[in-house]
Amino acid sequence: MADLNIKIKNLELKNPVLTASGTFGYGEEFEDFIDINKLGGIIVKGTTLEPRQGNPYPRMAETASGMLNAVGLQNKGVDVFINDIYPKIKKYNTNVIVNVSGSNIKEYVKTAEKINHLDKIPAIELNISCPNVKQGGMAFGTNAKSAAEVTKAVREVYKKTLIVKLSPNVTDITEIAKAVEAEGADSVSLINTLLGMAVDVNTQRPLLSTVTGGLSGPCVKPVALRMVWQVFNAVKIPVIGLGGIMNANDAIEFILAGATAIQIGTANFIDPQISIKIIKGIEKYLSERNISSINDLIGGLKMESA
Amino acid sequence: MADLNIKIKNLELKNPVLTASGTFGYGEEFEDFIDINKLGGIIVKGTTLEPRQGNPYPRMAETASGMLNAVGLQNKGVDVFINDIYPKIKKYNTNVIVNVSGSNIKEYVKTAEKINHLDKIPAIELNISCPNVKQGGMAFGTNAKSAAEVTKAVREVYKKTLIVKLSPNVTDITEIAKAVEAEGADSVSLINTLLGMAVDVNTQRPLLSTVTGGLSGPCVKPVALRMVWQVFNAVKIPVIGLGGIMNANDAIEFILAGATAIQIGTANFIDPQISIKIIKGIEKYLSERNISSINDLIGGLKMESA
Amino acid sequence: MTTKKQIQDFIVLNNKKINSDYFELELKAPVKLPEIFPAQFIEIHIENAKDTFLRRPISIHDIDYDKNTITLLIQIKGEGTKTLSKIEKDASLNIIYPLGNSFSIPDKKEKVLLVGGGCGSAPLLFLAKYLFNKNIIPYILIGGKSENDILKIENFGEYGNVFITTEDGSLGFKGIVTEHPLLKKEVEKHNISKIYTCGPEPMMKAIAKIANKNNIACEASLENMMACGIGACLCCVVETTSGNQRVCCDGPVFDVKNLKGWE
Amino acid sequence: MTTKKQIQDFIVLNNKKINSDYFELELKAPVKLPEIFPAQFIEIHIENAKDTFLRRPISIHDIDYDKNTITLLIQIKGEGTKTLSKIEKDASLNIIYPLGNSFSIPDKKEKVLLVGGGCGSAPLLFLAKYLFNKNIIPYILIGGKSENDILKIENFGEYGNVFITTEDGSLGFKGIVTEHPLLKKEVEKHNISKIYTCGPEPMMKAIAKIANKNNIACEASLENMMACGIGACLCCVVETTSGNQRVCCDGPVFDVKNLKGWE
Ligand SMILES: Cc1cc2nc3c(=O)[nH]c(=O)nc-3n(C[C@H](O)[C@H](O)[C@H](O)COP(=O)(O)OP(=O)(O)OC[C@H]3O[C@@H](n4cnc5c(N)ncnc54)[C@H](O)[C@@H]3O)c2cc1C
Ligand SMILES: Cc1cc2nc3c(=O)[nH]c(=O)nc-3n(C[C@H](O)[C@H](O)[C@H](O)COP(=O)(O)OP(=O)(O)OC[C@H]3O[C@@H](n4cnc5c(N)ncnc54)[C@H](O)[C@@H]3O)c2cc1C
Ligand SMILES: Cc1cc2nc3c(=O)[nH]c(=O)nc-3n(C[C@H](O)[C@H](O)[C@H](O)COP(=O)(O)O)c2cc1C
Ligand SMILES: Cc1cc2nc3c(=O)[nH]c(=O)nc-3n(C[C@H](O)[C@H](O)[C@H](O)COP(=O)(O)O)c2cc1C
Ligand code: FES
Ligand code: FES
Repeated sequence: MADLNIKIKNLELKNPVLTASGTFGYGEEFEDFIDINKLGGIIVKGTTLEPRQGNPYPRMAETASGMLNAVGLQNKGVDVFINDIYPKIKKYNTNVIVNVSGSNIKEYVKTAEKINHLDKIPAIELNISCPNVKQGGMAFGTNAKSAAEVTKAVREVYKKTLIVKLSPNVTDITEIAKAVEAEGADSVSLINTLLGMAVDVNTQRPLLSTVTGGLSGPCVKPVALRMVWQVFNAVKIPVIGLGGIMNANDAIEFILAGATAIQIGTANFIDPQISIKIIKGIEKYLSERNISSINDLIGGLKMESA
Repeated sequence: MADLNIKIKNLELKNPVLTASGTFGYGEEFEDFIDINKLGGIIVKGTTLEPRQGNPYPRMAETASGMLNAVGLQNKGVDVFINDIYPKIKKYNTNVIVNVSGSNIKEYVKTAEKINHLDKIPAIELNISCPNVKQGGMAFGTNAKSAAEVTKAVREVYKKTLIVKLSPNVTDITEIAKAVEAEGADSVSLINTLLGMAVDVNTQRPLLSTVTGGLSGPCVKPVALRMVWQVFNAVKIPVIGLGGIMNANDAIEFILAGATAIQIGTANFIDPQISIKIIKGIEKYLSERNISSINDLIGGLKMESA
Repeated sequence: MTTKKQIQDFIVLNNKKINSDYFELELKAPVKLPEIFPAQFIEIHIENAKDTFLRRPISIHDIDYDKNTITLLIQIKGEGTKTLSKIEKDASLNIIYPLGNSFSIPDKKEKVLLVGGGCGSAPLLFLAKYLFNKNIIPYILIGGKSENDILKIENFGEYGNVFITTEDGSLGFKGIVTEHPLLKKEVEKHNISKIYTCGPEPMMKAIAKIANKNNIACEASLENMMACGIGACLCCVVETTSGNQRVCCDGPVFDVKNLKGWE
Repeated sequence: MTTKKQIQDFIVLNNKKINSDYFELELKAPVKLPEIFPAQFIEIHIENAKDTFLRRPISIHDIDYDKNTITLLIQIKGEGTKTLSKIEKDASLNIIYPLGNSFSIPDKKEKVLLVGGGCGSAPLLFLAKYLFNKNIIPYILIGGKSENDILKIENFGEYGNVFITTEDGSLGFKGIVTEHPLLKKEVEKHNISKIYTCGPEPMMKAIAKIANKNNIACEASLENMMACGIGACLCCVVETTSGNQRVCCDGPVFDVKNLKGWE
């Protein structure tokens, strides 16, 4: 059987399949459907220093092969996470990674610092790309300088594996990737959602309370894949790819384009068992081609003409 | 019956429905299916100073609710356009608009200058957003300074209505829109295609000869709509909206978000009669709501909460 | 409810057209059904329906433990429900179930009123039957725009005392539910100790207002745009006195006293 | 061909499974069919097929002017063709037709050879019939991986002299078409003045090589990724001696001498 183990700095994954922040709750919501321990890891909902109520309803609209969300980082804050949620989920025999967000650098740093003390959290994913909050979030991720600043500040306090999650809403994503790499990010994950909008022609109102929201699902896959390939060719740290992955073939496209690991987001809503199916599908793909390790596939896109 | 007439600077359209460059040939290809004269206008394929062969095959890949293309501005050059094509299409009793592209400012200017002399071409659309050419194209459209420069240079020689077509592959599209407005653009059209990519997992090769290509179709609509709304709120000149419009409701979403006119692109491939159907659909929408003129709908998105 | 959630392919046993807008699907479960409670719902995956990317939430309208089937009562709204309305016998449908909490069941001596409209009848008929089986005979007030929206009246009739309103007067009392004399007579006389409601939000809010004014307990089963249906995405929230709560798993049933803007 | 292109809903008269990979659709036109020529194709809109956004180009395999029907021979490749394979009688299919140029028709005294593989048989059977009706009896060489890919041999037999190759030897000569003795015997002896080919590109290229070497005219019907099918998008180009040309309207048939990389 093919070897699916990969490593991202000190983070060891039994397979390259993670679940994306905001789409998998705290894992518990999926316990009825799959064995969480079989995943490479789970990335829990965006966590901030203080509790947040998120945006008003309506927060979701369906689009062609995708959806818009305007959840806006609703979460109970890092302290509740540490005291109430962490004790319940630290039992998982897989990597539990916390997605960290903030309105300013101080908030990012304080939150990361608190999580740094949690034994069973081997990594954080710095969310500098949330399009659904007024302050911070995407503002950090669409500017190389501020992306570098927040990464640098968090790097000083956070000692374990630091993943920075990039926004696709930029002219040149390689510039941002290189900036956070230079400040000590161990890995970059991409993409977060594309900023989009939808209108109800009957009411003549926006379908989201916030007018614009984050677009995800298969509709964004071509853009995500392109960015993963660009970033893979621009940085030395491992790239984690996501955006519209619905099946094993999609995952393999990302791995061929340069992703060391991949995340499953919106697909979890369509099929709560999809993450496990994708692990099996990747295994099958490798076996059928006698590829002994997933590592041999990463960035393996053949570029010479046929 | 509702009044569908709109005006963009000196350009008068009998209705707000145009066909998008590169998706409607020179109109002739659709003559078997519709009466071209019923359209608000047609925008012909990207035209350059010299003839271009475009990119190698394969140039197209299907994606979820969309497609990638890597045509790369294949065209016979502006002189052949003027001598061979223009005489055939100037008969149309509608606005024939030429989409102009170039590798450098000089080429844009020379091409625009030549087209300025054509009586029956009331406007050009400056394509500073083609993702499928190595030089020029999108490079101009992803930077406010160069977008301004090329607009300024063309404005000096081009006396009729000047539309500038913007690229969505940018951090802040309002910045580019404002820059070209400041240099005398009479209108902006958006969006051109999003840069995307697709991989064949069987051959492990990119599906396009150029690796990356332009994404279009309903998958991009949420992004396009958001950008139209942002630009509408940022500039005073009329905005022309496009990106994934497949039916009249989609068109109305763009108009509500601020588009004075809209363009039909990829939808022409699915249904060569769609442009006419959309005109009828808009008419019906207005009639049913007793809206006497399309102008009353432009930017009419209701923002107060219900 | 702490019933384990399942994902399974159900088989279509019957697809019955009620009228041009509504139809009923009877689906056979592949395994023994767990106990299901009124207001719980399922998430259906509708394959090959245009523009239908996400699953669709539909209430459980009836359940037959002997036949091992559930029945759904569905209104055709868009592409998803239109495609479902054409599904043929023996086709299979992928379903996640059972989801959500349920109406609370009163004790025997209480007099309760069910108020519904349109496809709000779906969970209410299940509730009426459930109450009836517990020897509680509810008042049932069903409203709609016209006759077409008044569904399964005979069935409701088996389980309680039915009152009907239509806006166009084509059936029953002419007007909207809140204008029906029953509300005046029974509610305001405090004969009713609890109201259950499901239907369009403005209707439910109006009912809640009457209940609050008369100090009657009131539970509403809400709808919302749902992406996951299992509590993971936080898309489907409603504002409550204890913050934003998820309609899909903290609801769909809420005590209206806890809903902000429902005072 | 300057036949006016049309867009219409055709009705499925018959959907016949040939084997696990191939099926045949007979479609009735809503208006009198115009004259259609071998190698012309249609663009089908496949509704409600997963991941099938664009139309699908399919060659016209047969035409019956009396019944006013066209027949398609289709190989199941992905979601689009899979969905088509399940389409039921009386369903309607939206179709743009007729598209593309056609094979050139030789004069009576010529001896011609048709070489096809897999669904390349689709336009070739139409061509064979067309030639037969003009009193030209072609040689026909059909190749495939195995028996399963050798389609409609009896029909081909009605119109010409049929030779078969399969890579696994399950039917006819064991090997690939270019190894078949017929090519040596007839082609290299210059008994054949023209070859028509349709099938996988490597096969067609190999045939073109043999034709070029022996100075025999050769026409190939190409495939390409198509978005519009009507010459508007420039997606489907092939490199020719006179620049990039569109397979959908300058082709699908090209003289192989004009194709770059086919020397
Ligand atoms: C808990 C719950 C129980 C429901 N029970 C029933 C029922 O028993 N019978 C019934 O007919 N309907 C029920 N609905 C409503 C039903 O889910 C929608 O009518 C259906 O999703 C519409 O899908 P569509 O593709 O036909 O229409 P679309 O074109 O997608 O939408 C039409 C309208 O339906 C609403 N809608 C669409 N998707 C959703 C969604 N995911 N969640 C909520 N609303 C949506 C929107 O307001 C939209 O404007 C229920 C909804 C919820 C949340
Ligand atoms: C002029 C022409 C005539 C054709 N005639 C026939 C015929 O008579 N019978 C037949 O079985 N097939 C024919 N084909 C091929 C047929 O179009 C494809 O097999 C079909 O589009 C696959 O669609 P799908 O959704 O099943 O598979 P997909 O999953 O979309 O694709 C499977 C493979 O088919 C090819 N393909 C997909 N879409 C297109 C497209 N738009 N154009 C060209 N290739 C594509 C790709 O290489 C892809 O890898 C013809 C193609 C062309 C261009
Ligand atoms: C409902 C929803 C909530 C999300 N919340 C977060 C979040 O809290 N933090 C974050 O970094 N990304 C969040 N995302 C983005 C996803 O993690 C992912 O980057 C994006 O959805 C693209 O992947 P997909 O197409 O596979 O869903 C959210 C996405 C969705 C759909
Ligand atoms: C095949 C193809 C060719 C195109 N060629 C051009 C072009 O020459 N010039 C241009 O400005 N845009 C070109 N475009 C972009 C379209 O005009 C349009 O901006 C884009 O497709 C988004 O709209 P849509 O989603 O409605 O197709 C092309 C698009 C396609 C699909
Ligand atoms: S729909 Fe996802 S939390 Fe309710
Ligand atoms: S498919 Fe569009 S030009 Fe051929």
